Parts: sequence; structure tokens; C-alpha cells
Amino acid sequence: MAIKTEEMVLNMGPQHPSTHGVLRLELILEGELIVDVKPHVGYLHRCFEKHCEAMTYPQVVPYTDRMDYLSSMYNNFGYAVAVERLLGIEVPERVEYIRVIMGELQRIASHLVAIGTYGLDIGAFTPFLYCFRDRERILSLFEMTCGARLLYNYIWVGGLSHDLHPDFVRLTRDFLNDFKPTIKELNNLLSYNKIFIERTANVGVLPLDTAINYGMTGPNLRASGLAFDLRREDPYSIYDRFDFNIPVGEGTHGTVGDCWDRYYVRVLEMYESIRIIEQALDKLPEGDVTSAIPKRIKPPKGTIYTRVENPRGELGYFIISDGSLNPFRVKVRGPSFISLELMGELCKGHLVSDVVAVLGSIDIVLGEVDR
Amino acid sequence: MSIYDVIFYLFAILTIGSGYLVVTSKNIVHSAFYLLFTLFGVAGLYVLLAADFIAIVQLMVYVGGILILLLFGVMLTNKVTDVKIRTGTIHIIPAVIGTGLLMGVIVSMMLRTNWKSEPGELPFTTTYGLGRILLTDYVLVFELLAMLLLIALIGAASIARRDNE
Amino acid sequence: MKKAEAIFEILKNKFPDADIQIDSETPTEPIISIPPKRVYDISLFLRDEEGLLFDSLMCLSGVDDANGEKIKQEDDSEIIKGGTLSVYYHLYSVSLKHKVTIKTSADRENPEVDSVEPVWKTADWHEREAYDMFGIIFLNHPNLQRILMPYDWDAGYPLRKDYKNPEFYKGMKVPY
Amino acid sequence: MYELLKDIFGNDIIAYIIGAALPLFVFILPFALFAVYLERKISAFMQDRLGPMRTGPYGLLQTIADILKLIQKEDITASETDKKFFNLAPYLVFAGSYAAFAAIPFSGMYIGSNVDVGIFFIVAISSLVVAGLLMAGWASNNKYSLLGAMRSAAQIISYEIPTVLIILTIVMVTGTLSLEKISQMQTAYFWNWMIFGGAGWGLTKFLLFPFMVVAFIIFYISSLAEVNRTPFDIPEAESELVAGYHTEYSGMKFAMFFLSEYANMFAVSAIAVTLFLGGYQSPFGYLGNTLGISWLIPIEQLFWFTSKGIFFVTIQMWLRWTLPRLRVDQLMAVCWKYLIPYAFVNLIIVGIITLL
Amino acid sequence: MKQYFKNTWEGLYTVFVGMIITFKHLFVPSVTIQYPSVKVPLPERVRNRLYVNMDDCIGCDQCARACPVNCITIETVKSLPEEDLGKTSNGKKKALWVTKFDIDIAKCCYCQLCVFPCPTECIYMTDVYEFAEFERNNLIFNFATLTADEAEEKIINYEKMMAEKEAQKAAAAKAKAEAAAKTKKEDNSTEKNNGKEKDSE
Amino acid sequence: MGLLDQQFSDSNIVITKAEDLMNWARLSSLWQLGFGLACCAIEMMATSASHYDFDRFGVIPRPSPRQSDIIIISGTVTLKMALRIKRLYEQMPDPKYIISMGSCSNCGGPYWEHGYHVLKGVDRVIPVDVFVPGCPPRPEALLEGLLKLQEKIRMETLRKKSV
Amino acid sequence: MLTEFGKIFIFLLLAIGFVGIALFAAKLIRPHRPTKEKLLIYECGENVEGSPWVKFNIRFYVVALIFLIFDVEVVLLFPWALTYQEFGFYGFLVGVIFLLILGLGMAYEWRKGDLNWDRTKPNIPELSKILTNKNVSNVKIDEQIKES
Amino acid sequence: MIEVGLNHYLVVSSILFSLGVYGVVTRKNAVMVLMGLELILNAANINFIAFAKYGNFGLGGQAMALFVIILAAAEAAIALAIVLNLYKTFSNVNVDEIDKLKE
Ligand code: SF4
Ligand code: SF4
Ligand code: SF4
Repeated sequence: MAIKTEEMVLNMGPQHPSTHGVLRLELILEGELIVDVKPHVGYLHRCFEKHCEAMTYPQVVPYTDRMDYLSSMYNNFGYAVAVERLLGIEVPERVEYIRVIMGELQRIASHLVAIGTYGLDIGAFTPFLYCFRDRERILSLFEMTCGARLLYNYIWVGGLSHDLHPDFVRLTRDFLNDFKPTIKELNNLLSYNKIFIERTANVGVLPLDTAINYGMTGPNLRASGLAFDLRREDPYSIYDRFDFNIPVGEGTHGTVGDCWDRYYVRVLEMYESIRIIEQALDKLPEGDVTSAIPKRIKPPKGTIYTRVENPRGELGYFIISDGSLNPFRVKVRGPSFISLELMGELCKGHLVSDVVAVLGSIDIVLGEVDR
Repeated sequence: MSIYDVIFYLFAILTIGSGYLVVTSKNIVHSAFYLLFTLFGVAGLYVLLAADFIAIVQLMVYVGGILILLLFGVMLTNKVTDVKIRTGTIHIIPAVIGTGLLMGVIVSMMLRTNWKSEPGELPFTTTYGLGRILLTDYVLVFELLAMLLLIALIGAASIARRDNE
Repeated sequence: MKKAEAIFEILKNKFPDADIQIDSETPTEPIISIPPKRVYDISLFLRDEEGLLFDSLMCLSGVDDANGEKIKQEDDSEIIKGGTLSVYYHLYSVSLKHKVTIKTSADRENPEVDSVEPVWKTADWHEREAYDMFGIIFLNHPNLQRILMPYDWDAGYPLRKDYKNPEFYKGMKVPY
Repeated sequence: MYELLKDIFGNDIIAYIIGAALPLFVFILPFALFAVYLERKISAFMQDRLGPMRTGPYGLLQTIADILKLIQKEDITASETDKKFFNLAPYLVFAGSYAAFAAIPFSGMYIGSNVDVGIFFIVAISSLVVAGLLMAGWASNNKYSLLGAMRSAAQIISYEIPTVLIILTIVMVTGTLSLEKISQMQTAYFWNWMIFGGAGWGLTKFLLFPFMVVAFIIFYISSLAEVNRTPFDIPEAESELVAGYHTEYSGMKFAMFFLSEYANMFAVSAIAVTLFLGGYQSPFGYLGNTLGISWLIPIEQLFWFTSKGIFFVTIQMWLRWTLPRLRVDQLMAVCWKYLIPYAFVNLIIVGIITLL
Repeated sequence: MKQYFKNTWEGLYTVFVGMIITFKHLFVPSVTIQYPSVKVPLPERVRNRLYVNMDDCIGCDQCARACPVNCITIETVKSLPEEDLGKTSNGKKKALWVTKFDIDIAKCCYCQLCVFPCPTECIYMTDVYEFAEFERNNLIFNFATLTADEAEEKIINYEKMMAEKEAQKAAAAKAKAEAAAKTKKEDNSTEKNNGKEKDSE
Repeated sequence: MGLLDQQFSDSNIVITKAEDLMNWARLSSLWQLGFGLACCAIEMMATSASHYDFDRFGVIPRPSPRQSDIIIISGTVTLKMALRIKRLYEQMPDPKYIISMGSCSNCGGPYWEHGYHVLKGVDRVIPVDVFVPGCPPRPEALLEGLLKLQEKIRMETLRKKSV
Repeated sequence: MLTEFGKIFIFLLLAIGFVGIALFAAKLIRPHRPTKEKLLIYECGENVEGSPWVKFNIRFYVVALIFLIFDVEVVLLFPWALTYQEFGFYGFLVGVIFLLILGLGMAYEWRKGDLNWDRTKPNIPELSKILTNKNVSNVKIDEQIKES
Repeated sequence: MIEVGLNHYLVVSSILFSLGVYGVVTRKNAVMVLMGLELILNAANINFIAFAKYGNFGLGGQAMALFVIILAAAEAAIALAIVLNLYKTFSNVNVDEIDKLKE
């Protein structure tokens, strides 16, 4: 009989520095070894879907903001695309371009938080603050455009709430130029740091077939080696007009699909987003952004499932319309919700410290998990 | 009573008092912690006996090593149901009487015997002297100790590892 | 790449005994409806059949169809009797790049649906959520308990159209 | 001075307390507070921030406010803790880390206790800290605390081996265990420092130099681990174990852990300085010698010693705000698989060199 | 073996690289905004506390209907025909007394949805963000310019008028029953509302 | 029985001075319980980040409630979370303070009407000292809330409150 | 006479005294308002499940064990390091043999993997293990993706 | 009161010794027995060193004490490893019960 360390149940969260909000992980430990991880969610369940049923279509937009609060723009975007498809309306060119610019800026901002907090989880405090410093500049761009720093309510069904600020293009270009060296610095400081690599490489390896079966999407799936990006795969808006690469995990320092890959895919995606934004800025047409906004949104009876590639993966909106002013049912398929499901599988057999590494690498936002 | 005496009594009381607690406390982890003070007290006694090097070795090996190992051992092997780790005791009364007798005998023997008590000329610092002894008189012991430690290391590790694969 | 109609034909041929229908009237996406107790077989078939290979479940949503009889209570609230609760499955095939929407409806009073958790692991939490929100019972689900609401929530299923808030939860006032 | 006080009081104990121990205390305590301030400022500047600004000019009073606040805080001893040991642990930890200062030579005139086995004593007394930490962790009856304490203990004891091996290397070169003597050996100019191969101009010096650098690096790394600093701060890793072994401690008891942590940082830096970088010796001669004012020399020495010490404390902070932290198994691997073998080989090579 | 030395080297080297980066940042000027002493100007579109310019408000209730969280409460009373409420700045005629215009800013989600539908552009978001309070009730802002007494008065006035009208209508109703019944219905509903308000006050 | 538990009936200069000193220490070293709930937490993080730098005010996050003085409820408090928040608050040693940040924790915010699982205001479970409005409040607004709190602490007194 | 160790002892006493005084001073000032919740053990706001005083990971123990032996070894080496130069090469040899013998032990431990913290391989989730029902498609997924 | 001398140390050591014996005899727990043993060894060591000082044997006594400490360490390591093994086999470290279990 081998010596059996008694199993110990250790709670991580809901108040814990590294659970990225209010998540409770119930770790079952054998010494420091993880036997099982049970995520308990719902501490931030804010009844989004119930609210949708009581709101008119435009009124839902501010609530989508609050779902995945790190990528509010993209939530608006996805919702707008879904309702537009339901209504069957076209939006002006300029709107599409601005949406893409905003969406990609949001992607950078969101990835910056993901990377920064990941550094924090691994124990490096400084990269976190560098990331937030740069993110602050994106936020000020957003604020200039729509007046809010975090929850924008900017992309509306059929259009946008405001046109771009006259300085926006110039400032964005400035920002992008300053930002590229910063990513390099970040890489040197964190990504290529030996300690960081040791902590993340070969940890929490997610094989491709499991990822697909678990419905993993976004950077997490790409890190497992599949170049699957909805912007390519199932194009919405005008993404088919841009030239960008889809970074995939290559297992540079360990196995394909480990935490380092998941982390690094995000870093590379920031480069791609920069490219998309630059192209979009170049081609940005003139026009009116509010012209296509319907006065009364009253879609026909029917259902629609629309998905967009939000910074965390496939954000799906399933909307059932009963022909009235309010949606009959809105269901959101959040990428974090699905990623978190895998936590238990990924952590088994690792040490306590690795839980933090794995959790950080799948980059969840509890607002979206719980809605 | 000189200051030397005061310190001696202090350490003696510390040693014996916590030694008593070691053997009597119900909770084995408590025992281990009390052992810390006993060992510390003994180290103090060594210093008083002009054995500075040994005193520090005592601190380092006993407090820093054996005690920690014991603590880990305790934490590893004891099934702790709720709060207290209880260790059973057997036949307390005979044991008390027996050891009491034993103590009496030894103490009286110690006191009766007329030890040739003449403070020797110990060098104040002993490390250097110990080093010389180790390299001259005890050089074989020195190497043998290395062997012993090697065996202990391998033995202990393999026993601890056994069928833990 | 297969259209929903083609998939419907395949299913029809494969499961002649099951009541499978297609509703292509919705302007946006055709929906294939299948009976709740055959969900497991059919989804396993959808996943594993050559040429279909729906290897990923994008989304699983419970819906309260609210098509039953509405009864007014004395305190002005409504409860719904009869009708159905539905589950929508949005499937996607990563390898073949086609998608399909499947729907199944179960009685509101006894909403039992086969679990697809053994087919797509991701359904685990989705189904728990549907259970939590609508009280749809997924047969053979390994761990069907509340997920978002507190485990000891006993005031019903909040996303049902006739849900009513309790006044207090553990001493905390719930309504504003 | 000590003699003078002895004459006045007619009792060496009181004289010692007033003349040596208290001043040292008075020095170390504010140092810990200052170090906290320094750390916050350094981290802030590294992160393009400002750090404490609003409490006193440039936030200078920040840590004083902190400690004053901690005094006012309620002291919670949770009902399921093992109260006796819970209360005892801060004493042990604090005493253990402060006793180390007794043997550190701050200047030629100023050393708490010129004990002959000085460096050995410092290593040994730190085991009190280990026991204290384990006690704190165990008595807290908190899982995070216990895990943290276990990790802490395992870490500190493991890293004691490379530390001691390097100390052995130095002892082999210098032939003494007394820190005072080691400091004296590296007198006057920086090329006499141990890291440059010690005093004298023989072949040995040049042969020793690279190995001394290696030794220094190993020593510094393991001393980082001994004081639980990043990248070895897993025992109190915020992102995993909340606050490690002092999770349950509040108020003044927590302050004791806090103070001893920062005092420890200075202690290990001081040891590194003494062993490798000339201790209290000035790198380029003494003003006092040039001017012929002999009482200036100890003051200069004190100045050099503290500034060197603080310099290395600063580097510790610098590292902390740069690096992520290791995992517990990697931590052990670094110690057992890297540092110890290197130190081992280094020791033997240095031994051969000294025989030449 | 090679891996062993490579690890050692990489460990030391990358740490060194990192240290250089952070060292450089020691001399990068900080980006901190020293808030209470320095306040950066906010962009013009910034969305903070709501403000209602009551001079322009016509009490059309559009904003309250647009608000997703229902944090605007507006109560209005029809003005008497002889009262002239003036015009708004963009030339709309005011016809209602706004007896109550409360915004519970504690509930507001700063989505700006209420701003767009306003026909007179009198509700807008300002750049005031410093209004933390010790009491939550202080966060309910009353914009109505009428005092409670005045509001009371307006309601009574209106009711009086309605009563008179009613009397007239009652007389007229005999002549044209159907038409009168229709108007009555409408009036009743408004009256009902007013009655309710009165109760609550 | 500590000094802070006492209440003096009359004030003298010593008490006033001691009071001032203690209040000063308390208000300048508010260690925050590192803990975020929802979107507001992101703004709270932004407040501790370089641009706004909480550290200037002496606010540093402590992971354990045992060592913190202030808890910033930053986000939506759900029913499931409320009891935990209450416990965390309880587990902080006295004296302790609460800032309620954002509409959600003030009164349920956008979720006050249909939020069947949202606690409508964190003051239903724990006593709030300062309400910071906003959704999310700008970092400056949070800082202003903190300044308000400091003001409040400065006014605290050991003297018996005249009833 | 006050020996050097006496000074250290005084120092220790002073440190302990300081802690005592500080804690006592704090006791005079701080409030004391325990409640039941406050006195619960902290665990992220959740209920504590089970005691932490459980049997612990054997790895800590093995580390302590190896440490102990090496600790003892370096302790023995201290007197040697002080004096070996006096004996020249002979002295050195004695120490080196000692060291090498223990180095052997170290090498043995290393080979046996006792220096590794955990010997279990982290488990990589494999779909075939997770899914219970027969699964034909998974192999094909990979193939088809590669083709496309 | 007489000045502290050899006898004082001897008395302390013998008391410690008896305590150790008491511990070994009364405790069932193997780790506890080990602690008792440590006490005994310490008592012996005090004697060694006391005689080294008062008996004028030079450093021989101290060297002996040093060896004893080292032996104690080795012993503790092995003994604890054995205890661990006993625990593995019997899930118990109570000596008498293990005795019974053997049969
Ligand atoms: S900003 Fe939004 S929430 Fe606030 S009052 Fe206007 S519409 Fe309502
Ligand atoms: S929409 Fe404008 S005019 Fe109409 S009630 Fe609101 S503020 Fe007044
Ligand atoms: S107040 Fe607004 S920003 Fe803050 S948590 Fe609530 S919804 Fe999010």
C-alpha cells in the first residue's frame, strides 16, 4: 500500500487574488498534487437573459456590454450583427470599418489584460502594470469616441452611436506605432523569461480533439494547433477584406496546446490586430454612421444564431424573436463559459501553482461565464 | 550568585521544563514544538560549557534539521481527525514510579561520585581545535562518518521511497 | 458542406421511426425538430456519421416556449400550464464546415430530454444551465444540479416566463 | 565608548545594552520601515508610477503611518487556532531574524557580538525562523498557512545547503569563521575584496576571481530564497496561497512578521557584503586616514557598510519587480540540481587553488 | 548535459535581460496623473452624471421610456390653457408642468440611451464625476424646478380644470354620447394617474 | 479593553492629539482587500495601475482580509456572493471601512428591476461608508470616494457621541 | 564577564522583549470586538471543509531528510575548512574524500529521482478517455483538418 | 548556594535522561518514542561536554558530542524513514499496535 496522503479540500475563491473575479475553485489535493478541480460558478450571475426579455432591442445593448466587460465593444458588435441579420438590413461601409477598428482595438485591450493578469498570476507584477498602462491609451481612444472607458454602448443595431472623433485616426496611428515596441519589450520581459517559460510550458496541455469536443474556441483552440478563426471561417462584417494571419500554437517551448502557447497566441494576435487596424484605417471611407439605424426595431418572427470571434473565442448570440419589440429569448454562448468547463481536466495531476497558471492561460471573464 | 549561575539556571529550567512538556503533552505536534525549546536550552548549556561550536551545531542540526524532520514526520504519519493529535500513553503510574526511581538513582550516583572536577584549560574557541582533532586523531572516524551519512542517506531515502511509485 | 434539408433527409432515412420534422419557414435558419427521447441516438449519429461529422456543439439553449394556457393568479401574476419547453442545439462541424440547428420540445410539466453530455462534453455545463434556468431534466446527465443559481435555490426556475421572485433569500430581501 | 559606559554603570550588561544592542535595534527597526518605503518607491518607479506621495512629503511618512495603523488594528485570534503557539510564533520569527544582526560587523568599532563562529552562528540561528514559520503555519489551522509554512520551511532548509557550501568556500580561503576577521582581511581598497580574490597579489588571486564571482552569484541567489523573495516567494505567493503562513495574522503580530521579513533582507545582504564585498571596508581608502582623524573611520565604515547593504537590498527589490515566481518543484530543482552541484564543484576547485 | 548548461545560461541571461528592461523604466517618467491636484480635461463626449436643463424640458417622457434601467421618473401635469410655459430653446412649445423629474443616478448605467431621443436636447451627460456620497439617497437627483407646493398647486389647478371640463362635457355629452364617452375614457386614465400621485404624496 | 473601545466623556488635549494621530495613521494607510467582483473591478485595477496609482494614497492590496482595512465592493453583488462578502467583511479586523463602488453595489444598478439574483445594494448586508456612483466609476471617481472616506476618518473621534 | 555569546543572548532577549512590548502597546490601543464570523478560519470566504492538519505530502519529508544529511555534512566540514591548509594536501584530500562520498549519495538520489518534487506525470486530457461512448470520428477530425 | 559546577550539569542531564526514558516508555507513538530518544541523546551529550570542560580531557569530549549529534541525525533520518514505512504498512505508528498486527 502506497502512502496515501489524505485528500484535502482547498477553496480557491470566491475571494482570491488570482481567480480573476468571483470564481470558486474547489481543489481536491493530495499534498500539493491536484486530484480534481471543481469550478463553482454563478457568483456573478446577473440575469442577463432575463433582462433581455424585458428590454427592447436597442436597450439590450448596454447589457451586452456588461457581460464580458473586458471586450464590451465586441459584445456590442456581435449583438448588432445578430439583430441585423434577423432584420435583414445592411449597414453603411464606414460603420463596418469603424466596427472592425473598434473591435480589434478592443481585442488588443482585452489581450493586454489577459497577458498582464497572466503575468500577475505567475508572479510578475511589473508586466501587468505595463499592460494596463498601454491599455489606458486604448481606453482613452474609446472614451474620446463614445465617452465611456469601459462599457461603451457604442455599436448599435444598424450603426454606431457616434461618429469618430476627428483626431481619432491620428491618435490611433500614434498609439499603434508606440505600441509595437512595447510588445517587444513585454516579450523580453515576460514571454521569453526562463522562469516564465518553465512555469507555463508543458503545463495544462490541451490536445486538439479534446478542445474541439469541449467546444473550445478562440485563442485557446488555436493554441492547440488549429487555425480556426471565425473571422476567416465564417466571415461576418467585412473581415474577408483584410489580410491577416491566424497564429497557432507551435509548442515552441513545450507541447502544442500548453499554457505558454495559449499565452503566446494572444501576444501574436495583438500583432495581427494591429495589422487589421492599420489596413482599416487606410481604407476608412467617409459616410454617415447613424443613417441605417432603424427607428423601431421590430424583427420578424424567427430565430438566429450568430457567432463572432470575440477576444476569447466564439461569442454566439441565439435570439428568438416573436415579432414584438422585445426579444423573446436571448441566449448567449460565451467562450469563457466553455473554457472554464475544461479547467478540471486540464489541472489534474498538476501542482497547486499550476492551477493558477492554467486558469490564467484560458483567460476567462466571469461576467461572461455567469452572465 | 553570579550572572553565570543565573543564566545556567535559566537554561536548565528551560531545558527541563520544556523537556517535561515534551513527554507529557497530549498533542504530538506540541511535543515537537516543545522539543525546540529543550534543544535550544541544551544549546545554551553547551555555550556555558565553552563548547561554542557544538552549541551551534546543536542549533543547526537539531533545531534546523532533526526537529523539522520530526515535524514533517509527525505531519505525515498522524491521522488527524479533528483538532487534536492525541498520542496514547501506556501504564502511566508504573512508568512514573520507574523513571522516578531511575532518576533518583542516577542523580544520587552523579552527586556521590567524586568527579575529578577541575576546570580545564579549554581554548575559548573550539572550532579550530576540533578541526585539528578531526584531521589527526579522528581522521578515520571522519571518513567513516561520511560513509555512515552516505548509507543513512541512501537507506533513508530508499526506505521512504519504497513502494511509493 | 451540407444544407439542413439534406441533413434532414439523411436523418429521416436513418431514423424512420422517429418523429423528425423540418421547419424551414423561419427566414434565417431552418430548424430540424426531433423527439426528446431520441436526442442521444440522433446526436451520436450526427457526430459520428461520415459526411456529417458534427464534432462540436456550439450552443445548447433551453427555451420556454410559453405556448401553454396562461392562468391568472389572484395577485396579478401569471402561471403557465401546459405547452412545451424546448432545447435548441446548434451544431457545427469543424472538419466539414457546415452547421445545423436541432430542436427538441418536451412537455412543460415533465420536461425530460436525453442528455448529449456523452456525445459532446461541452454540453455538461450547458445542460446544467438549462436545468437551472428552465428546469429541463436531462436524462443520464452525470451531475445535474444548479450551476448559476445557489445550490439551495428553491424558488423555481428563473428564466421561465412565469417565474416569480421570492421575497427573501436567507434573510436578504430580493426585490428592490 | 563601550568601556566608557561600562565605567559609568559599573556593569557590563547595562553598558552593553545601552552602548551596543539598543543602537543596533534603533538602527534596524527604522531600516525595516525605510526598506518598505524604498521598495514601494522603487517598484513604483519601475512601473512608471509614483508610489506613495500623499503621506508626508513624497510619502516619506507612509510606512510610519502603516505601523501606527497596525498598532490600532484589532488582533484576531481565530477560535480554532492553536492559541499558544499562534501567539508564540511571532516571537520566534522576530527573535530569530534579529539575533542574526548581533554577529554582523557594522563597522570596525561596532559589532554586536564578535563571536568567533560568527558566520556559522548566523546560519544556525536562522533555523529558529524556520521553526517559527512552521509553528505559525501549523497553529493558524488554515490550509493556506500550513501549505505556505511547509513550502517555506522546505525552501529555507534546502537553500541553506548552497549557502553554507559557499560560506565554506570563503572559510577555506580566509581560514576564519569570524565575520570581523573576514572584514578586516579585505581592507582598504576594493581589489582586496573577496570577490576579487581577496588581499594579496599572488597567482591565487587571479585564479580565484572567476570562482568567487560564481560563488557570489550562487550565494546571492540562495540568499534570495532564504528570505523568500521573488523569484522564490512561493510560500507567500499571493496568487496561490493568499498570504502564505501569515494569512491568519493581523495587527501587530502581522507587523512583526513584516518587520522581520525586511530585516532579514538586510541581514542576508549584509552577509553577502561582508563575505564578498569587503564588509564595512571602504572601496577607496578612508577619509579619516588621509585627514588623520581616527574617529572618522568607524563612521565612514558604518556608512559604507549600510550603503553596500542597502544597495543589495535594492537589487533584491529590483529582481522582485522584474521576475515571475517559480513553482515549488522548480524551486527545489534549482536548489538541488543547479546550485548545490555548482557550489560543490566550486568548493573543490577553490580548495585546489588555495593549496597552490 | 548540454541542456543543463543551456538552462543555467538561459536562466541567468533572461533574468538579466528583464532586469535591464526594468532598470530602463526607472528613468522613464511616470505616467501617473496626480489626481486631486491634477485633473486631466475629459473629452467632450464623456459620459458622466446626467444633467437636465429643465428650462428646455417639455416633459415628453421619451428619455424615461428609452432608459433600459428605468431610473428616470417623470410626472407631468397638463398646464392650463391660460398658462404660458414659454418655449424651449429650439422652439418647441412647452405644454406640461413637470412636477417630478427624478433621476436615480445610483441606478443609472450611463448608457446615454436617454440622451438621444430627447426632442429638445435638454438631457445630457456632463463631465462631473465627483459626487461620491455617504448616503445613498443623496444620489437621487431631483431636477424638477417646481417646489412641492407649486407642484401640488398645479395638480389641483389641473384637476379643477378637468372638473370644469367634465361638467361642461357632461352637459355636452347628452347631445353626443358616443364621442363624449371616448374622450372621457382618455381623461379618466390621466386623472387616474394624477390621483395616484396625490395618494403617494 | 483597548483604547479604541473606550469612549471618553469629555475631551482633553491629549485625547484630541492622540485621536488626530491615530486617525491620520488610519486614513493614510488603508490597505485594501484585493478583491473584485465585476466590471467595476477592472476600473479598480486600472486605479491601482500606473495611470492613477492607488499606492499614492497608501492603498495597497492585501490578499488576506486579516490584514486589510478597507474593502471596496466593486461590482454586482449577487445573492450567492452576498453571504461571502459579509463573511469576508466580518473577518477583517476593526477598524474597517467599506467603499461601495459603482451602481451595482450601490443599489443593484442596471439590474435592480429584473435581477432575480442580484442583491439590490450591498448596504443590505454590510454597512457602507461611501457610495461612489458610476457605472463603472472613473478611476478618479473612485479616488474621490477614497478622499471622502479619508475625510470621514479624519472626523472620527473617541469621544462619546452626545445622544 | 560578558562573553560574546552573552551579548547574543542579550540581543535575543531584547528582540523578544521588543515583540512583547509592541504587542502589549498594541493591546492597550486596539479595539477588541470579536464576533463569531470573525473568529472563523479564513478560506476565501467559504466554509472551511476539513482540517488542514492532515497527513502531508511525502515530498516535503524527503527534502527534509536529504537536507538533514547534507546539513550534518557541512557542519562537519566547517572545522575541516578552517584547518585543512595546515595539513596541506593531505588535509585537503581528507575533506575531498568526504565530499566525494557524499557527492556519490547526491548523485544516487538524483538518479533515483528523489530530487524531483513529484513523480507523477501531469495527465493530458485524452478524448478517448473522457468520452465513454464509441468514438469513430476523432481520428478523422485530425486527418480531415490536416487535409483542408 | 554553591557555584554552578560539574554536578549541576550532571543533575540536569540525568533529569533530562529520565524524562527521555519516561517518554520512551510511556508513549505509544513511534515518533514520540523518537523524541524521547533525542532527549536521552541530548542528556548524554551534556555529560560529554561537561566532562570535557571540567574533566580536563581537552577537546575529545566535544568531538564525541559532535559525533553523537551526527549519529543522532543519521539515526533520526533512518528511524523516521522506518516509521514512515511502518505507517505505510500498518497505517499506524503506535508501537504496541504494530506489535499486535505483526502476528
Ligand atoms: S444614461 Fe442610461 S441608464 Fe442612465 S438614465 Fe440615461 S438611459 Fe437611463
Ligand atoms: S426627453 Fe427631453 S424633453 Fe422629453 S422629458 Fe426627457 S428631458 Fe424632457
Ligand atoms: S456598476 Fe456598472 S460597471 Fe460596475 S459592476 Fe455594475 S454594471 Fe458593472
